[in-house]
Order: sequence, then C-alpha cells, then structure tokens
Amino acid sequence: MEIVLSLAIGVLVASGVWLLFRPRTFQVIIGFSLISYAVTLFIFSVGGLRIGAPPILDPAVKDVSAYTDPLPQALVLTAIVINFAMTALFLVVLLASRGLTGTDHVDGQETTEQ
Amino acid sequence: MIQAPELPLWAAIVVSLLILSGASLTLIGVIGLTRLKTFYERVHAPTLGATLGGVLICAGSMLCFAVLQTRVIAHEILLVGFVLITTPVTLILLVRAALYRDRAEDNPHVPPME
Amino acid sequence: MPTSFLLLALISLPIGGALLASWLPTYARNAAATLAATVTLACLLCLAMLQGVSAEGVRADIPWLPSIGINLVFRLDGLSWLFALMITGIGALVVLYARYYMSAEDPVPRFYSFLLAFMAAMLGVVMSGNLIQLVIFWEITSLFSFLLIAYWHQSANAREGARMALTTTAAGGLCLLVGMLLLGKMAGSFDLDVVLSAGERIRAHDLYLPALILILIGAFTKSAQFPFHFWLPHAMAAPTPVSAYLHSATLVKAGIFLLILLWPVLSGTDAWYVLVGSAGMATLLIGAFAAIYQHDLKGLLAYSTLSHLGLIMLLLGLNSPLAAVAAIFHTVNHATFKASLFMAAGIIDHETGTRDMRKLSGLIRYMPLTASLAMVAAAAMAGVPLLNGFLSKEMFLAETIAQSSSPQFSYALPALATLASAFSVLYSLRFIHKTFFGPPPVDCPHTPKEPPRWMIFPIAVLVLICLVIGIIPGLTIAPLLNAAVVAVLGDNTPYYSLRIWHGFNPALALSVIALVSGILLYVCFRNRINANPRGAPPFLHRFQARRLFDSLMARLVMLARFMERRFSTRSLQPQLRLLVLVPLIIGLIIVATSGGLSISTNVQAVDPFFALLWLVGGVCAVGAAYQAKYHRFVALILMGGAGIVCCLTFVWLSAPDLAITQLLVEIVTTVLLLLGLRWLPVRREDLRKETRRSKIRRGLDLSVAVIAGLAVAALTFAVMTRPAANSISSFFLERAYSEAGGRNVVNVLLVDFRAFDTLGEITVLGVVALTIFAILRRFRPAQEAMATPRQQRWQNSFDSDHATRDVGQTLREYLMVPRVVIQWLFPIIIVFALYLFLRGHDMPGGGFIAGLAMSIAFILQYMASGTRWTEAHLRVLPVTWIGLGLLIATGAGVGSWLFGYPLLTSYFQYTDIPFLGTVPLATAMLFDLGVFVLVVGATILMLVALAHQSIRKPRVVETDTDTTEEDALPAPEPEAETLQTERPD
Amino acid sequence: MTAITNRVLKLVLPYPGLTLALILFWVLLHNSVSPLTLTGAVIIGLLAPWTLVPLKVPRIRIKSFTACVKLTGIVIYDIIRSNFAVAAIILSGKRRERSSGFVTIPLDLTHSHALAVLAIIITSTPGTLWAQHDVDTRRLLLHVFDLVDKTEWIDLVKRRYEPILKEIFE
Amino acid sequence: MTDISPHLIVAPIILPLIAAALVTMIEQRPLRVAISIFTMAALLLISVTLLMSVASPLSADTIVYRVGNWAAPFGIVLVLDHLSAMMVALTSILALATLIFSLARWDRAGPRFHALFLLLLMGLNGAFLTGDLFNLFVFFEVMLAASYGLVLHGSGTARVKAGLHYIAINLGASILFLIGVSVIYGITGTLNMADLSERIQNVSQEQRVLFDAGFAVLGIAFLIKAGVWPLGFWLPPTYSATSAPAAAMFTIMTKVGVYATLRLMSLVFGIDDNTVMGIASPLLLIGGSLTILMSMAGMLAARTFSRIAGFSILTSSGTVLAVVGIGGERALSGALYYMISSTFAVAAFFLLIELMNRARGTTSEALGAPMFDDEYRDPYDDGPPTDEVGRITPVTVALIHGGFVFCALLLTGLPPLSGFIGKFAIMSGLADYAHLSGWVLIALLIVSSFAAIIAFLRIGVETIWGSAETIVPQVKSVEFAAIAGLLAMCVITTTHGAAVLDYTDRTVAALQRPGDYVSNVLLPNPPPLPTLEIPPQEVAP
Amino acid sequence: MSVLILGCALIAAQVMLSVAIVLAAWRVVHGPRAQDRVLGLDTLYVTALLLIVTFGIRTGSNFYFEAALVIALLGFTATVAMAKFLMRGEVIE
Ligand code: NA
Ligand code: NA
Repeated sequence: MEIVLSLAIGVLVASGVWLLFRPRTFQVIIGFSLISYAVTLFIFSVGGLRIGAPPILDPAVKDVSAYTDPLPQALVLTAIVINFAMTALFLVVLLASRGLTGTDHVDGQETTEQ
Repeated sequence: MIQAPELPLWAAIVVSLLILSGASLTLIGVIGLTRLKTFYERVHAPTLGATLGGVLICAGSMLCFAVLQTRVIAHEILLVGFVLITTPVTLILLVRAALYRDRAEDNPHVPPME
Repeated sequence: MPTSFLLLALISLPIGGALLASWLPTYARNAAATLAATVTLACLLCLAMLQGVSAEGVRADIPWLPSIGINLVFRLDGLSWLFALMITGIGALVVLYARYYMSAEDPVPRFYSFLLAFMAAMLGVVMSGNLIQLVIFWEITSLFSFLLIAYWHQSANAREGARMALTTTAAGGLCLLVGMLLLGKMAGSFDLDVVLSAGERIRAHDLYLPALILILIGAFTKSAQFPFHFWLPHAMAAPTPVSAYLHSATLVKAGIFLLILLWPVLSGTDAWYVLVGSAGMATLLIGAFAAIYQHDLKGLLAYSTLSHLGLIMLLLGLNSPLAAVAAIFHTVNHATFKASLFMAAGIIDHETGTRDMRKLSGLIRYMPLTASLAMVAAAAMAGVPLLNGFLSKEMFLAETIAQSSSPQFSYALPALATLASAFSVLYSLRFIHKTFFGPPPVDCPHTPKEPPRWMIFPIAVLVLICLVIGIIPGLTIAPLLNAAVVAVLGDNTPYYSLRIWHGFNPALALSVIALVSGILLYVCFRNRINANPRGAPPFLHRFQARRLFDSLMARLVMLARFMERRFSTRSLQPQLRLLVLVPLIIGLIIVATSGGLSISTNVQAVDPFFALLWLVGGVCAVGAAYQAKYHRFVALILMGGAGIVCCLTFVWLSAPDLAITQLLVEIVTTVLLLLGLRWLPVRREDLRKETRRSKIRRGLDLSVAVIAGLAVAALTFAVMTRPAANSISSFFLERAYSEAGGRNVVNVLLVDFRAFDTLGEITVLGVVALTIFAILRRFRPAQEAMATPRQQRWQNSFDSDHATRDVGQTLREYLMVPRVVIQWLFPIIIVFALYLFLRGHDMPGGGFIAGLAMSIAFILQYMASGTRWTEAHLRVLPVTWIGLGLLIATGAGVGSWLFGYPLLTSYFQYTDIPFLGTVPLATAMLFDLGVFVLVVGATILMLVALAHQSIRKPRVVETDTDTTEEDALPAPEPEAETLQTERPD
Repeated sequence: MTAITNRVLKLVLPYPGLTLALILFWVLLHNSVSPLTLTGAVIIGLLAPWTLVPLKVPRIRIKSFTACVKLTGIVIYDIIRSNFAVAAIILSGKRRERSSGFVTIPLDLTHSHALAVLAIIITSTPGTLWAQHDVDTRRLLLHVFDLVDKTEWIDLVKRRYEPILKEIFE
Repeated sequence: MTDISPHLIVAPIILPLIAAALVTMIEQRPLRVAISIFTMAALLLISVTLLMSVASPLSADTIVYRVGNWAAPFGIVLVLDHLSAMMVALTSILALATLIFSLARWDRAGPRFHALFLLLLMGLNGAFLTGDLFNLFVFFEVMLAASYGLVLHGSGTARVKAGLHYIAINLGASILFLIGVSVIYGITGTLNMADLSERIQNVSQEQRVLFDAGFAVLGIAFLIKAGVWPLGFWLPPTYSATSAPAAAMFTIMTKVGVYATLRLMSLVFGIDDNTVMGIASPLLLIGGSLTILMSMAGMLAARTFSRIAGFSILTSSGTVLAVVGIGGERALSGALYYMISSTFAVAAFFLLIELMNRARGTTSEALGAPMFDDEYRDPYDDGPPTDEVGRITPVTVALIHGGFVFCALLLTGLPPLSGFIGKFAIMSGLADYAHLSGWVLIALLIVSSFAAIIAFLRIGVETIWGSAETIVPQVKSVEFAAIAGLLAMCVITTTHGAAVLDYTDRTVAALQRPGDYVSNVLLPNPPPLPTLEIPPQEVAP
Repeated sequence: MSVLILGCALIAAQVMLSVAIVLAAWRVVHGPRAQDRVLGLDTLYVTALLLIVTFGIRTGSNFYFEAALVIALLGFTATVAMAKFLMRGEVIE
C-alpha cells in the first residue's frame, strides 16, 4: 500500500512539476492542481494508512487505536479548501492576464523560448 | 486480506451473487465502451452499469446490511434512483453535442440537420 | 552660567536658526540674514564665554543609546574651541557676505537655513565627545554640504558636483564609521576621553591597522586628499559664500580636525607615517601643480586648497609633535587667507560676471580696495613674511628638514616641500597679477566696480587677522594655539616659538628659495600657462575627475545590471524552477550529510485494486501534463480522472469526509475551469516551433520533474513507514465525544478543537471570492475570445435560417430535458445539503461539504437555465452571504466571551425533547452554520462572477469578421481557427 | 368542500408530489422512522418545495396513478431485457452482423415533463438513446444500438410509451 | 458584565475579521470608512496595550491564550511574547497610517478595499500571534489571499502581470509549507511550536534526518516570503507594480517570513551563536548575505524609486536573516531594531513615491477603465474620485522633498535617523562577535549603504531636480499626515532609541531561552483564563 | 465460511469494477473525440460509485454511503458542464 501511494504521489508531483516549468498559464494551473492532489495525499498519508478505521467514534469502541489519525484529515480538509480558492483565483488572474497582455505566456509576453 | 462482514451463509451466497452479477454487468458495459466502433454505439454501453448493474450491487448492499443490522436499510434505493435520473441527462446532452460536432464537420454517418 | 548650558546653546542655536529660517517667506532676504547673523553672533558670544573654561576641557553628557555606547557628549577643549571659533567666526563673516552676494530673486531663507544647519553640524563634529556622535555630525555635514553645493540645482554642474561630493564624502563617512567602531571596540568605549587615553593599547591592537585605514579614508575623502581629491574642484559649482565657508574653512578641515584629534591615539606608527605622509605629500604637489594651470579663479583656489590641505596632512604624518603644532597653526592660517580669497573671487565674479582669468585683467583700477585685500591674502597664501602664512610655512619647512634625518625621505622631503612652496608662490602671483594688473579687461560681461561696503568688510576682517597674526603672533594667536596644542599633545607639548624672526636657518633659506623660484617660474612660464587651452595641468589632464567619476559610476551600474541579468530574473519559469530546485538540493544535502534515509520495510500488503486505481490515477496525471498545452479540455477531463482516484483513495483509507469534500471540490473546480476555458483562445499544435534549445530545456525540466517526483515519493515512503509517533491525536479521539459532543472526530476538529483554523480557512475563501469578483469587474477578455463561441454562432445561424425556428431554439431544445430534471433536483439537493450539514458533527458531512453541495444546486440552475433567467427568478446575494457567514462564525466564537471562556469555546448538551427523543445541541453547530453560509456565498460568487462575463457586452466595437456571412459556415479553416475559442480536440 | 381543501392544499403544498418524495428522501437518508426523523421529514416536506416556486416550475397533475404503476412495470421490464440484450451483443463481439443507426419518430407529446420522462426512459434503457428532439416538427431522433427494423422502434415509442405518458400527463 | 481584557490578545485577529464582515455587507462608503478607521484605531490602542503589558516588568513575559479553551498542545494557542507583541504593534501602526493614506483616493480604485485591507491585517496579526504551526499556515494564507486582492487592487496590466507571478510563487511556497508541516507532524506528532521544541529532543537520529529535511522545506517557504535570494525575484516587480498603500502594507509581509524563521529557529535550534546547529545557520547567513549583495546590485541597476524601495525591503530581510544566521544577542537586538525602522521607512517611502510619481504625472496606470458596460454594477463603488482639491502650494513640493530626504537617510542608513542606529547596532554586535563572518557582514552592510546612497543620488537628483519645471501634485493632507506619521515613528524610534533597544534586547534574551516560552505554553494545569496584567503606571493617573 | 464466500465475491467484484475503471480510463485517455473522453469520465464516476458501495459492504460500514450519494446526485454536474461546453462553447450562458 505504502509503496503504491508513494509512487502515486511521486507521479503526481513529477507531472505537476513538469507543468510548473512550462510557459503557458494554463499548464501552470493544471500543474498546481496536480501538485495539490499530491500534497493532499501527502498530508493525509502522514497519519498512516488504515483501511476501514474512519475516525468516527463508535461509543462501543473505546480503544483509540481502532481509529485512524483524524488530525491529518482535518488538515487536509483545510488544505483542500484553500487550494480550491487559490485555483479559482489563479484562473481568474490568468484570464485577466491573457486579456490584458494578449498572450497566455506566464510572463505576459512571448519570448523566443518555447 | 479477505475482509467481509459475518453473514448467514444463505445471505452471503445471495449477496455474493448479486454483487458479482452487478459487477460483471458493469464490466461488460465498460468493455463495450472500449470495444465498440463508433461513439454513438459506445454511448449505449455504460448504461448497463448505471442501470441493472447498479441495481444489483445496491440490492446486494441492502440485503447485506439488512441482515447485518436486522433492520431495513434502504438508502441504496436513493443511489439507484439518482443515477437513473442523472445519467440520462448527461448522455442526452453529450449525444446532442456529438451530433452537432459531427454535423459541423460534415460527418456522413450522422443524419443531417433538418 | 553653567558651562553645559553654554555648550548646548552653542549647538542648538544654529539648529533652531536653521529651522526658523526654513519657515521664513520665500524672499525674506533681510530677515533671514539678520536671523543667521544673530545666531552666529550669539554662538560667538557663547564661545567667548567658554574660552576660559575650555582650556581644561568641559563636557555635557546627554544619555541617548547607552546600550550600544552612543551618547550625546558635547565637549570643548582648546582644540575644539579653536575650530569652533573658526566655524562661527568665519560663519558670521560668510553670513554677512552672502547677504550681498545672493541675488534678490533667490529663495535666500533656504540658503541660510542650510548654512546654519551646516554650521551646527560642523560645531557638532568639533564638539563631539563620542566617536559615533562625531560620525553622525560628520555625515550631516556631508549632507548639508551636498544641499548647499546643489543650491542652484537647475544647473547640471551643481547637481553633478554635489552628487560627486556627497558620494565621496558619504562613502568616506561610512568607512569612518567602521573605523570608529573598531577604535571604540579597541578602547572599550566610544567615549572620546576614554579613547584618547587608550592610545598605547590601540596602537598595539590587531585591529589598529584596519581601523587606521578606515579612519584615514574618512578623513582623506572629507579633506580631499589624494586619491579622493577629485570632488573638491567640482564642488566649486556652489555659490561662492559656500565655497568660502565649506571649502576653505570648515568642511574640508573636518578631516584635518579628526586626525589632529586622534593624533595622540593613532600617530606614532610607521603605518601612520607612510599613509598620512604620502597622501599629504601627493596632495600637496598635485594640488599645487594643478592650481598653477587653472583659469577659473575658484578652480585655482580649490586646487590651492587641496595643496594646503595636503601640506597640513603631511605635517600630521610626520609623527612629530612640533609638526602637529605647525599643522594646527597652518589650519587656522589657511582658513583665514583662503576664505578671504574665495570672497574676493566671489566679488570679482559678482562684479565682472566672470571668473575666467583669461578674461580678467587690470581690475585694480576698478576695485582697488578689493584688489589690495586680495593681494595681502594671496601673499599670505604664498608665504610672504609678516603674514600668517609665512609663519606656519616656515614651521613646515623646518619640520621637513628635521625629518630628513630619517632615512625614508632623506633630502627628498625638504626638496619637495620647497618645490610645492614655489608652486604656491607661482599660483598666488598668477592670481594677483592676471586679475588685477595689466590692461583693462576687454570681454567682461559687466563693467567692474567696487562692491557694497559690507561685502568687503568680511574680507577686510580676515585680511586684518592675517596681518595681525603674521606680525604679532605672540599677542594674538599664541594663547589660543597653545590651548589647542596642549589639548592635543598634553605632556608631549614641545617647545615652539611663534616669533617672526628665528634667525638665519635652513628653513628661512628654503623659504627664500621658494619665493624667488616661484617668482622666476611665473616670469618664465606665465605665457605658456595662460595659453594652456584646457585650464588643466599637463600630464594630469587625462585624469578628468568628472569623467573618471562618471565612468566609474556607469561601470558600477553596468556591473549591477549585469549581476541582475545574470543572477536574477523577471520571468516566472526560472523562479519556479528555483522553487523546486532549492528545497530539493537542500533536502538532498541534509540527507546526504546525515548518512541517508533509512527505508523501512514495515509496509502493508498491496491491495491489487488500489494499485489498479493508481495506475489509472498516474496515467491520468501524466496525460493531463501531456495534454495541457494544446488540448486544455482534455487535460481537464484527465484531471477529473485523477481527482476521482484521489477520492476513492480517501474512501479506501478511512477518510469519508475527505472523499466527499474531494468529490465536491472536484466538481466545482471542473465547472470553474470550464468557465475559464471559454476565455482562453485555442492554441495550435501545428504552429509549434521546436528548436534544439527548447528540446534540451524540456529534457532538463523533465529530469528535474522526475527527480522531484522521486524525492517526494521517497520522503512520503519514509514518513509513512516510520515508527508511529506519539501523536496528539489520541487526545482528540478520547475527548471528541465526551468533551465536544461529536462522534465525527474530523468534524469536531474542524469546528471545535481547531475551529480557529477553520475560521481562517473560510476567511481565505471569502477573501478570494471577493478578489475574484473585483478582478472580474474590470475583466477584459482576450481579443480572439471576445466573439461568441463558434458553436453558438453556427447554431444561431441555423435557427435564423429556418423560418419556423427562432434564434435560441436549438439551445432550448438542447436543454429541455436536462432543465426539467435539474429544476426538480433543486429542492432535493438543498435538502441533501441540509442533511449533510446537520449530521456533520457525528457523521461524514458538515458545513463545508453542505455549502459546496448547496452551491452546486445553484450552479446547476445557472447551467440549465442561463444566467439571466436564473437571476430573474432566484435572488442570489453571494456577497451578503459571505459577510453573513463570517459574522455568524465569528459571532459563534465570540459568544463564549459572554460566559467568560476563550474565543470559540463550544458548549454542547444532549437535550431531551418530548416525543422526539434526545437531540445533541452544540454551539459548534452555529459555527458550522457560518462556515456553510460563507461557502455557499463564496463558491457561488466565484462561479457566477465568471459566468457573468459571457453576458456582458464588450464596450469595444467588435471589428472582426464575426458578423459576416461566411461565419455561418461551419468550415473550420485554419485562418479562422485562430479566432476560435477553445476547441476540445 | 374538496375545492376548499384543494385551495388550502395548494396554498400549503405547492408541489404535493415533491413533498411526498422529499419525505421519503429524508427517511431513506436517515434510514430510520424515529419520531425525530419523521418530524424532520415533515418539516422538510412542507418547506423545501417552496424553493421551486420562484423557478416557476409548472405543477404537474397526474391524471392516472394506475398508468404510472403500469409504466413503471413496463420500464423495469424493458430495462432488464435490454440489459441482457446489449450485454449479449457486446460479449458476442464481431461474430454477429449488427448495425446501429438513427431513427426518426414523430411524437404527439408536447408536455415538457412528459417528454422529459420519455427521454429518461429511452436513454436509461440500454440500446436506445434520445438524440435530438425538434419542438417545431415534434420529431424525435432516436439512436438505436441494434437496429434491424426501424418500425419496431417507432412502435416501441409510439405504442408502448407514448400512450401511457399521455394518459398520465395530458 | 464580563471582563473583556483577557481576550485582548485575540482582538488583533477577531476585530478586523468582524469589521471586514460588516464592511462587506454595508453599502455606504462613509460608514465603511468609519468602521475601518475605528477598527484600526482600536487595534492600535490594543496592540500598544499588549506591548506595554509584555514590556512591563510586573507581568509575565509570555501570555498564552487558549482558543476554544483547549490546552496546548492539543488546541490552538495564541502566544503573546516580546517578539509577537512587537510585530503586532508594528503592524497596527503601519496599518493605521496606510489606511489614512488610502482614504485620499486608493480605497475607491476598486471594490472591497477595506475588507481586503482588514483581512490582511487579520492574517498578519494571526501569523504573529499563533503558537501553532498549521494555524500559522492558515494565517499565512489569509494574509496572502488578502494580499493577492490588494496586489491586483485597481487592476491594470502591470499589476495583473506581477500579480500572476506573485500568486504562482506563493502558491509554490504554500505547498512547501504544507509539506514541511506534515513532515514535522509525522515525525513529532505535534503541531504546537512549543511542544515541538520539547519533542524534538526525543527524536531518534534516523528520524531526525527526516525532521531536518521537513524543517528545511518549511524554512524555504518562509525564506520565499522574506524574499531571500534566489527565491525573492518576485518581490521588487510585485511591489513596484502594486498600489502605494498595498506596497506599504506589504513591507510588513516580508517580515512575517523573517518572524517565522526567527521564531522557529529559536524554538527548534536555538539562536545563540554557540549552539549553531545543522546547516540552518550557515544557510541563513549565506542566503541573507547574498540577498544583501543582490539587492545592492538591484538598487544600483534600478531606474525607478519603487524598485529601489523593493530592494530596500530585500536588504532589510537579508540583513536580519544573515544576523540570525550568525546569532549573537547584541547584533540580533540591533537587527530587530533595524527591522522596525526599515519597515516604517520603506512603507513611508512607498507612499511618498506615489506622491512623487503624481508630481511627475506618471501615476502608474491608476484607475484603469473597465472594458465592459458594467451590468454587474457594484453598489458600493462610488465611481472615480472627483473631489480632489489638494493644497496647491509649493509647500507641497517642499514637503514631498523633505520626506524624500528623510526616507533616503533612513534607507541608506545615513545618520542621524533610526536607519543608521539600526545598522550601527548590528555592526557593533557583530564586531563584538569578532569572527570572519561578522566582519564580512559588516563590510556588506557598509557597501550596501554605499550602494543605496549611489542609487538614491542617481535617481533622486535627476528626478527631483532634473526636470525643467516643478509640477505641483494634488496631494491631500491625509496623505501627508500618513507619511508624516510613519516618519515620526522613525524619529521617535531614534530619539527613544534606548527604550526600543532595551525592548529588543529583552526580546532577544527571551528568544535565546525558549524554555520560558515552552513552559508557559505547555503549562500542565492552565488557569481558566489568562489574565492580562496592565502595568500599574497605566492605571494610575 | 460465509466470510470466505462473501470475501471472495467482494474481491472478484472489486477486481471487476477496478478493471472497469481502468478500461473507462483508457477511453478517457485514448479518446479519440472529446465526447468519448467525457463519456469515459462519466462511466468512471458511476463505476466509482459502485466500487464505493462494494467497499461499504466489505467494511460493513455505512460511512461511505454519502460519498456514493454525492456521486449519484451531484456527480453528473461536471459531465453536464463538459457536454454543454462541447455543444455551446460555454458552460453558463
Ligand atoms: Na471547545
Ligand atoms: Na439507453
């Protein structure tokens, strides 16, 4: 399990990072989204991987080890919300930049490099 | 590795049959999605999973929890109901869009706009 | 009257005067002059009253920054008294002179304000009893000298000269600061008296040499010593009173003063001898030589000033107490004769309209009084007997002879000194002869005449002083000089005599030689000198200070720009590369230096479905990365695939709340990005240009990306498989139900344990929504995206081409079925949202999830019925929802104050309601309600603000081919293609 | 008497069918029939339908409930049958000659809700797809997965579904 | 009536939030302005009270507020100590001045200025006060989100271009932040900074590597905010493109990065020069020094004042961080003093630049016209400002120039103002340290002052004096008042330097013994509510 | 015994559904037209829903039901938006 999730996060990061280095704003926003997935999973995975142990208390089960770590999940929720907000903002800014500068290059002007 | 709730044998067998048949039907539908030639043919295939496949699996779930908790657990009906209502909406919109696109490209395999 | 009061009055009077003067009306010339004169005279009075006490040294301490050793200590001893006298005395004369020199149109109060401020700073320098305080005043003198030089800032020369002066002296000041810092550290205190008594220790200290060099740089720049002399001649762009004051008597003497002051501490070493002596000697010669060739009166005086400053410096460098005495003495003498000469030059300039000696001639006929005063002063400068200049120059020559016994310089020293003296005779003679004698001037702008009486008066006073000191030194300067000398040398004060006649001795001989050879040189070379076209000396004219300075500055800027180009960037891509590379490299360094990561094998077996799922997820991610450039729509779909895999992962790994949230966010984000996609023009693959460079760069990027992926994967694996930490989480699991009344611990964390985070998080959402709203109000779409999308044009034209159809019918038909379904779903989704909200505390759900679900209900209506229709039927006030949500959430938090508990303390209770049963009630629910309300408002605002762009009418008339008939054709020609909006594949 | 009751009902319950559906929805969501849930369900059922009022959704009067039941039965049967039919075709692969294609069917239905129900039924049934409906000509373009005889499909809609829908809605 | 005073600590966060919520919903501009001003004034008062209470020798040095009444390390705590109190007070003063300045015109250049401004303040104060690592992230995000809005405030091509970069880079930084926090949580099992300081001692060697890596990633996120080379290229373009009030407020934002670095270094590694651990110290020293060097080059290369101002910010961050890297209490205390001074000075300078540009008629793309007929009309927008009746006297110009000289002195570190004292205090401390790195840093500081002098002279002389005619800009008195207020703070910092230095001395002393902080935060049986002790001299008439 | 039977059935079902997801994803990646990809994504959603249901059975818990319900009730929003984008070039007009 761990190895699969690690590799998954690695693939998401690699794809995202590659897009971050691209010159087009849309590529960058997709890159950030992919990295956000990875980061979300990363924070989540820090709590350890448990199957069928959601942190929803059963009054009958007092043992805390029966539940997975709830804190990373709470952190992930906050992170997801913030990522969502930032994606929206970045999108609008890239649209505004496209409209004002006439190009979707991240620098607002075409360069000789691709 | 093998996780499953403890059920009476008859229930286990019935539930197993239900979910297996549902899953097979769904898989067949998706196989159709991959193997059929044209888009308009392919659209038909996933309906299998959305209708009978879903119904069977949900029935399995209902039965399982009904036996497990000895009371009527019927909320899977909602899943089936909503999937039955919403999937056609998607497909209708999608097929019409595909029709437009094919017509716009003068694809001979679609009836022309009247 | 207490002496400390007098001391403070001395420094604060000019400050107050400066402030007062700055508030005078623009042209209040007389008022300003009167004010300045009053202030300076008052200062003189204070000084006079302090004369007696200063011999033993007086000080006033004002604690300021004791922890770093900076206190305001004003201190007066014989030396500083003498300098203060020069500053205020000559200051008073300059004030008077300037009243007549400055034109009536000038905003003179500003001038006097600056002048008084400068005077205060100068007094501050000489009265400082703390090294750092001295540096502070030192830099202030630079600053005000800058302002004074640039007084006529409309002239480029003035600006340039001022800039050069400030750049040089401020830089020197910075060095001085460090030097003083070191000095203070060596002495253990910045208090001057402490430092002065720690000479031995300091000279033996390791830091002595660096400190000495830094202090000398400070002194040399200020006193225009070689090689920092270049700024002084350019400072002559200042009004003449400024030159007379700053560049003869005060500012340039600050460096001299400093070295005299620190003479007991710093002198006596070889380093001192070599550095100070050689700089002094070089300046003496270069200044004198260059002065000879100047055609500008002020230029001549400026270079001669350089030369005399060099002379004083050389004296100080000789490491002999007697030379130090001579240095002090010459400082005073030079101030008197040079100030008067500057003033005379100013009068000539004022009356004739020119300072060019080639145009001046025979002025003695027109201004005999000025001429005779100038002649006396020039004679003093040349070292003619019976004038003060002679006395100190005699001492100088005597000292050079005395030093010639030391092997370093041998006979060179007296020879060079004599040569310099001869030069000084030469340029003095030239000054007088060329200006006052000869035929009447031919091309003077004005007809010369004698200036107003009060303008000559200051010169007369100064010349009188030259004479009096020169003739009866013992009765005039001797006590003052002695006080100063004793203050510096203390017990080491040597025997010296100020008599005019010391008998026939080698010094006299050298004096005579200098005098005679100077005259001879003038006679021989005057024509050649006067014909010199550049007004610059041979050999040295290549080193045009201004050009050098400018090119140095230009090179500095070029270097800076080069560095900026090379080591900095304004493009985003390199910055993002660094953002990835820097943590990567530092992380690798850390791991490498500590022996690598230990990878545990403590792993769970792989669930095959999970692996299959992530096969899909990985392929989708890579696919999205691959398609994002040319097929944005496809990239979006692929991202959706990766998103759903994430969601399933959360289901798998015991995080139902996350799964739901991820799904909902996924849906909303997809709609959002699709809304944005409409405004992004298509990117055409066939136009792509592939160069070798871009291939290499892509290869590099790819490898960095892969390495980053691997690194994060390794980090993830390492963190996941570490032995479990003793986390704070068990606390939450133990107390969520009993102390916070909720079973869904994640939700309890969000609304209770860590509600503060949530409060911040919803604030972020609100702020971003408001920002998006603000940006979109001024939104201007890309030119190519402004037209209606191709699909709509095609469908609309189809509708209008058929008689039975009306425009928009295709759309209505298209949406008929979805619209019915979506409308009926509206209440159902709202109820579902309510359900998710209400159960949140115990089961997966909660305010955020519910808010997203609710906003989807609205978005679906917008999609099915269009913006206008929806808004005509549903009143959505997203901004109000945002404000309200924040208020509810905050209110729920602040409410606990009323019960004496900290912010966001929640209260819960299981309430028995008859017939219905036990209901859990928690105030955290109220907080969650705020979250819900805000999320609904923010999400809707974001999406709707974007959606609104489609129905706005561009103010700019669409001049493109949008409305022509051929557009109705669906043919996707390549030309037209670039004008299309995003094409899905 | 009934008229007044109807008026009152109309005033309180803008969409009685929806009210019922929502009560059922709420109960199913909670998986319980406790007093608390039922109270909630009733409150929801009374309040939530009002959200539809501003959307101007027309009230549906169902003329025949027996027709509804009948329709449901037919649809369930058709869906199950078509599921197996389509699954069989997919599994058989290329062994059988098969052609799919479009069929145009003239419709009599005009009620948008009736059309929507028909569209959902047709699309939910594997093997048939609602592709396009023209409001002017009232013609429906149907895509059929296994098209052997066009009339068979025209009959399916015209004979099997349309009359019942007409019975229910018109 | 309940006593509100124990809750004063949280007021700098909650008050702006409430005000922002109100301002969002209120339609009348005068009312919005009144709310903003009132909030800001109240905040100033509160933050000064907090500062006094910490500074008072009678009260505790560390005051802990347990949000939600959950004890640390489980709940989120706010911690008021010397450093955070100082930063909050600094923020409040800056904010009040900037707000006053913006009332003249900028608050009408786009919708929602007041809300964004207030929320920026909330984010800043939250970041300074929180004692929880993840909560720090959240407040960073609040601050950033508001700053994105403010960067783009007024729209225009330059702002949008710069804003895009700014957002992209800070998104990256946030991702690094999250990664760092999660690793730290994974290794230590806590998010509370004090608890972290405790637990880190018991982390095994293998895990320590992971922790260090995570900490480094986190630190890099902070350094990006602080604008350290090579991660700070975004800063000068962004700050020079944005509106004057936004830029002025942003001067404190880089300080958040510095603050966070200082706080965590103190808690995790210790900042004493003899307990230098890991590679953090050398990295900070090198990074800070290179930042100084590069901002020096930037200043020399600059063609506009706003770029000079931007690089001044970098110089200031670089200086403080390099000093943190070296350690040593005297130098660090000086660095804090210097930070206070430079924050006020750069902010004043940004505001002044706006006036100077106005005089030159080059107000940077002020109120860009919207492209569309605005059917989406904002009910709060009063349209372009019309009542700009400035005082058209040469006094205006003189005041602007006077202000410029002030700013130039402060930013070049020339005597006699606080800029000089700060630099001197640092150098004096470094000289005590008597180590090669100290001398190098002294040299850098001196050279950077020199570069600043050249840059200021180069552009200042030609801009101010070079033009043929003097254009008298229309300046409202509130704008002067704001700038004068900030400069007056510098003057007060100069004249009352002893008190400020005493405070920074104590701040550094507290940072050097984090034990007190930790034990106060982790008090096993916390009192039900922290009571704020206001020094008696405040109470007595 | 019953656990074994049901467990094996569940594993089989989940494998089938996972394979279905892989195949649907193949359609998403392969296309060829945008409508094919959207169709693939929609199928992916529905299959994911079913997988969640089987997962609920496997763990014997109801905690995942809402996730499934969200897909059932709201999951079509994204695909509707995509379809509409294909047809009209705009999601909300
Ligand atoms: Na609580
Ligand atoms: Na179908």
